Amino acid sequence: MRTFNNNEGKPILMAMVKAIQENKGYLSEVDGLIGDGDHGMNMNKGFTVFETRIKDKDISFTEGLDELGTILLTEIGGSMGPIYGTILIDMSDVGKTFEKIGLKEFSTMLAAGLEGLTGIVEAKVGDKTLVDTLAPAVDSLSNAVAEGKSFSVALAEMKIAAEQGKESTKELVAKFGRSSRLGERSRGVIDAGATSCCIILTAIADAIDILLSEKHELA
Amino acid sequence: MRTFNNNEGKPILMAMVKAIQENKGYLSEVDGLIGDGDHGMNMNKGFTVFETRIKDKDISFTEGLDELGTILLTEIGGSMGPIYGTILIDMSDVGKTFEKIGLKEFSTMLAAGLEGLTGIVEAKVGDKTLVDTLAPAVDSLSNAVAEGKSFSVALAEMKIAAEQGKESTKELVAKFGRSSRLGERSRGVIDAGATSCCIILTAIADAIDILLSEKHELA
Amino acid sequence: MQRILNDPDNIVDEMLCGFLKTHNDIVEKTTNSRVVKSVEPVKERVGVVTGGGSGHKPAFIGYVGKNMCDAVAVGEICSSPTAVAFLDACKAANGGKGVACLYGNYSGDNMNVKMAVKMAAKEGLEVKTVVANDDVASAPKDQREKRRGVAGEILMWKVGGAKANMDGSLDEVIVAVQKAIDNTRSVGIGLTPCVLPAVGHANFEIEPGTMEVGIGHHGEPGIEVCALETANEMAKRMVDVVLPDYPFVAGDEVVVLVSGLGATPVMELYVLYNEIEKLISEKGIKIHRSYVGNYFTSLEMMGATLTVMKLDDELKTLIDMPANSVGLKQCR
Amino acid sequence: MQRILNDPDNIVDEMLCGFLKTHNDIVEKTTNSRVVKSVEPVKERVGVVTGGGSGHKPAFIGYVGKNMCDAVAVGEICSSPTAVAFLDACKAANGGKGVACLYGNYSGDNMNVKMAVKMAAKEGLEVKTVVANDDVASAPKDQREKRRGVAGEILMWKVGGAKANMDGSLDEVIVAVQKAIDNTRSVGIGLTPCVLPAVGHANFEIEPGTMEVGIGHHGEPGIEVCALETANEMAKRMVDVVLPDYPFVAGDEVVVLVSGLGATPVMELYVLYNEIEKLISEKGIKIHRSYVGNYFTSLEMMGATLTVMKLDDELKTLIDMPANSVGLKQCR
Ligand SMILES: Nc1ncnc2c1ncn2[C@@H]1O[C@H](COP(=O)(O)OP(=O)(O)O)[C@@H](O)[C@H]1O
Ligand SMILES: Nc1ncnc2c1ncn2[C@@H]1O[C@H](COP(=O)(O)OP(=O)(O)O)[C@@H](O)[C@H]1O
Ligand SMILES: [Mg+2]
Ligand SMILES: [Mg+2]
Ligand SMILES: [Mg+2]
Ligand SMILES: [Mg+2]
Repeated sequence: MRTFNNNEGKPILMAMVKAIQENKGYLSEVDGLIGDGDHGMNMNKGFTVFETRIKDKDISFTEGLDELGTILLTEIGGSMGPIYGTILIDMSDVGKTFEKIGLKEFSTMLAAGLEGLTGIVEAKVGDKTLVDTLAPAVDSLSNAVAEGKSFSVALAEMKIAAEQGKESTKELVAKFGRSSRLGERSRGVIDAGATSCCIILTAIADAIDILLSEKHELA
Repeated sequence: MRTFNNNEGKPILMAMVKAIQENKGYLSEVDGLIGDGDHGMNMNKGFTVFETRIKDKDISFTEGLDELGTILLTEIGGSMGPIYGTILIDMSDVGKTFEKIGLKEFSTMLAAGLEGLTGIVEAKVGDKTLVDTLAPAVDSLSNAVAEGKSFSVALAEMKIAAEQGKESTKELVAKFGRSSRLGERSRGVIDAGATSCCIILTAIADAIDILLSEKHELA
Repeated sequence: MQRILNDPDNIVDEMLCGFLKTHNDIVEKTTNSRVVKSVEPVKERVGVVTGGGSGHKPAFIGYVGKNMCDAVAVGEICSSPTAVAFLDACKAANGGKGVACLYGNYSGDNMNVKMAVKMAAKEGLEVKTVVANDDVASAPKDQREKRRGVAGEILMWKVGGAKANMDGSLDEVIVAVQKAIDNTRSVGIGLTPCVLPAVGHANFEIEPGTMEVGIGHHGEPGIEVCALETANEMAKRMVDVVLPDYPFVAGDEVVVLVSGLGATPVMELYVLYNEIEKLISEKGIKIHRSYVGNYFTSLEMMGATLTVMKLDDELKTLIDMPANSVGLKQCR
Repeated sequence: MQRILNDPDNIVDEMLCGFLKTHNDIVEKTTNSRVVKSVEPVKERVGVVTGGGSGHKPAFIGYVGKNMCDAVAVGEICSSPTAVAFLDACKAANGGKGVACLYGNYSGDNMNVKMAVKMAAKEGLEVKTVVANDDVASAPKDQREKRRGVAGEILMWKVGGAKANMDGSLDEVIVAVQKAIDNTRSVGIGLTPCVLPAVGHANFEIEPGTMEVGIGHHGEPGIEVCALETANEMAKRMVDVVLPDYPFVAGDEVVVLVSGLGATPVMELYVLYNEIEKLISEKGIKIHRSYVGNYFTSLEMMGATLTVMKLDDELKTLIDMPANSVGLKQCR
């Protein structure tokens, strides 16, 4: 199939939660090198609250994105609250009218998330933040749309773009956030936010892929 | 000779200072095991102030004892101020009329020091304090007087008595001072005050002995 | 980790409960569990608000009280409060004349405050902000807008609280506070790192025998790592960073604040201040008032910060006004 | 040693200089460089004096001020002040109605105070003493006269200063203070040792993962060494030591003081107090007032002490009276 039903998208949300929970320690470790070492903790806290809230609920993909974003924004705070809160809520805002989500819809949603983010942070590609992961992922999706690729292929390419974007932060000097105070000392390690963003996008892509192939089998 | 001239006794004072300075670290170490680790420091501070004050001064043995005692009492404080201050000042009070100091005079002086001390502390022999060094030293001297021993022999015996007294504190449980809070945990190490007292008495004995033999050679 | 903790995830909530129980003569809770307000009745005047991550006791919550801040938003350890907490703090402090939100320059706080200001505007509440950037070490002078806020924030709150209590308008409060922070410079020296309870190990190192000059309140490094110095040498180094940056010059009257980072014995802060006072006075600068103590800490870090603020007549009046918060009490 | 020091032998003098410069609105020097007095003019009333070793900031010097102690004798680190210093402090506080010297039960202090009292008597100055022995862990109840004085001393000074300022006679001050300390019990838990600057290394160990229950303010060990507990377990342990000893029972009104030992983040003290408050309240004991903070420290030790004092009407009035010292400020 080339789409999945928005109201059957809960597995994607659960996969996002699981990915963050599994990488809690790793993300804090990465943040510890040039930040304050709490990124995994901050993310895990928000995602776990979300898990508890939706566990026994019937919830669509976009409803879930809104709920998760709102939890991050209103209950977690820090830098991640506004950043991921804005991305997720804006993805949901654009996507909530979609009954079925295909490549084009998903591409629009993620682009809206990135656009929302640029409304609250000044970071651009190359500033060693999660923008370095998110922006190439968005580009990769819209290219795929333009080139008429399948949703599955587009997701696979998006994962590669996100991964490359994340890896690119290693050689960069941080321009925003705590690690920006380190100047040259921030070079040589990947950025924590870029890493969590890559983990989340990968989890989303893999979970969508499963939904698409399940539909396919049934079809 | 069987006596030395009180007003030629400055070398004894200098020997006391040197002994404390050389054992500063050791005394703090001993105090560190069951006290607060500052005994060598406290003693060294007072004795070094004394050294500076008398360095270029013509001073008798008993004047020096009074000066040192007064410095400890009025400038150092702690436990050592009143304890050694009282011992030294009371030794001086009894001794300051003596022109020549022989065994009998010295014995009287040290006994006065011990008596003064018992006026301000309740500790008895066996309570793991410097009384365990001082009391046997005083006894040894008065026995020597009774038995008509020479000053030199008496001093040698006093050193042994002081040393044994100090060593006896090892098996005791502290009854006064900081280490008394440890109860049974204070057993197995020697007492800091008993150690400094032994060091001081030994230095005094050795220095007197030199004075006596110098006199002898000259005589 | 030799620490007094239950579940590290609940530490902020438990701390808040304990704080509210102890200081119920000064602060009280609000409907938002991460917002605390002064027990002083809200008057028809400008409200003064701050907020920030936890772990800096007595900051931030300890600077709520009479003639200081009216309400505070409380974040996780080393993490900005939420936008909603900032918003609710503004509402709690609202006496109908607008609210001044005075906070430190960190990206989380910047984003959350910005959102809170927008949300407040939607609800018809005018919130204006001043962001503290007193930490000289964190960026060159020509990029002062990038500098962190550190212990200078305390003087900023003191000025803001006093000005609001003299019935300054929102603009007057903002202008006075902006002047206060523009007149303020700080620098920190870190001697040991700190451990976030939920992390369990230090995530940066300060080699024994070295010190980190220009350290931030979360352990962010600064100008340089150098060999551990004597108190007098540290004093000179700090004074030499702070004075020329403003610059403070002969004839100036200043407030000096020396804060410990948490675990340095307070005795040593006085030793440090003793030399700082000498060096500043020697320059012909008059110290009008000084504060020495643990005013802005980073959990159990060792080290200290120096903050100097230049006074004019207005700031002097505001700084000298009595205040009664947990962290800063000026009686009578 | 990651500390802020010059010559460790001068640390007390330098600290005193810095302290006097900072707090010249509260304290001033005297002719004895180891005696500091309140700037409040000496009135025709009972003088209140204390003294002790340094390294316990804000104790002892931080408790001199309005309605607190009138003068203080300052010792070396962990070492009693001299008899002469105690004497001079008594003289500085003398307003012609006698002096109350309120100190802690340590052998050095006992000897020096005893001598000072005699010297004062010779000069025609009547000095009476109360010695604090609130530390439950330091001796069994039937040997209460052997117990150390710890953070309970702060409440004793508060009561003494207030009573003297209500024009109590020397005997009335002594009776009120003795009642205060008789009504007070404390216990401490140590989590890390401290290093005397002149010694340069810790002279006792607390194994990580263990804690020392009943620790003294110089690291003197106490009841037992046990495995590190959660904050709630520590609270229970402390309450279970302190409450039965007096005993404090349902219906009692008390003051509770939780003090850090120096390096424990203050946040954690509130977490601890949060549970202590719960346990005490559950027993039907009413907490009239509480203090949480670094009130009586041991250099950079980690850990905390709990102090509980039973109130009657007189003590309540005295404890509630405003005070203005560096370590304890009760405004208005
Ligand atoms: N101003 C900013 N713009 C863009 N990204 C930012 C900014 N500030 C922080 N980040 C991102 O946030 C990440 C750190 O997140 P986290 O550790 O949770 O927050 P904090 O820095 O408050 O401890 C950084 O790795 C970076 O990707
Ligand atoms: N009450 C006392 N009676 C007799 N001796 C005492 C008493 N208190 C302390 N001492 C002696 O003092 C010694 C410790 O001295 P020192 O370390 O200088 O003082 P402090 O205990 O104040 O640190 C002990 O080893 C003991 O011999
Ligand atoms: Mg972080
Ligand atoms: Mg000692
Ligand atoms: Mg953080
Ligand atoms: Mg000592």
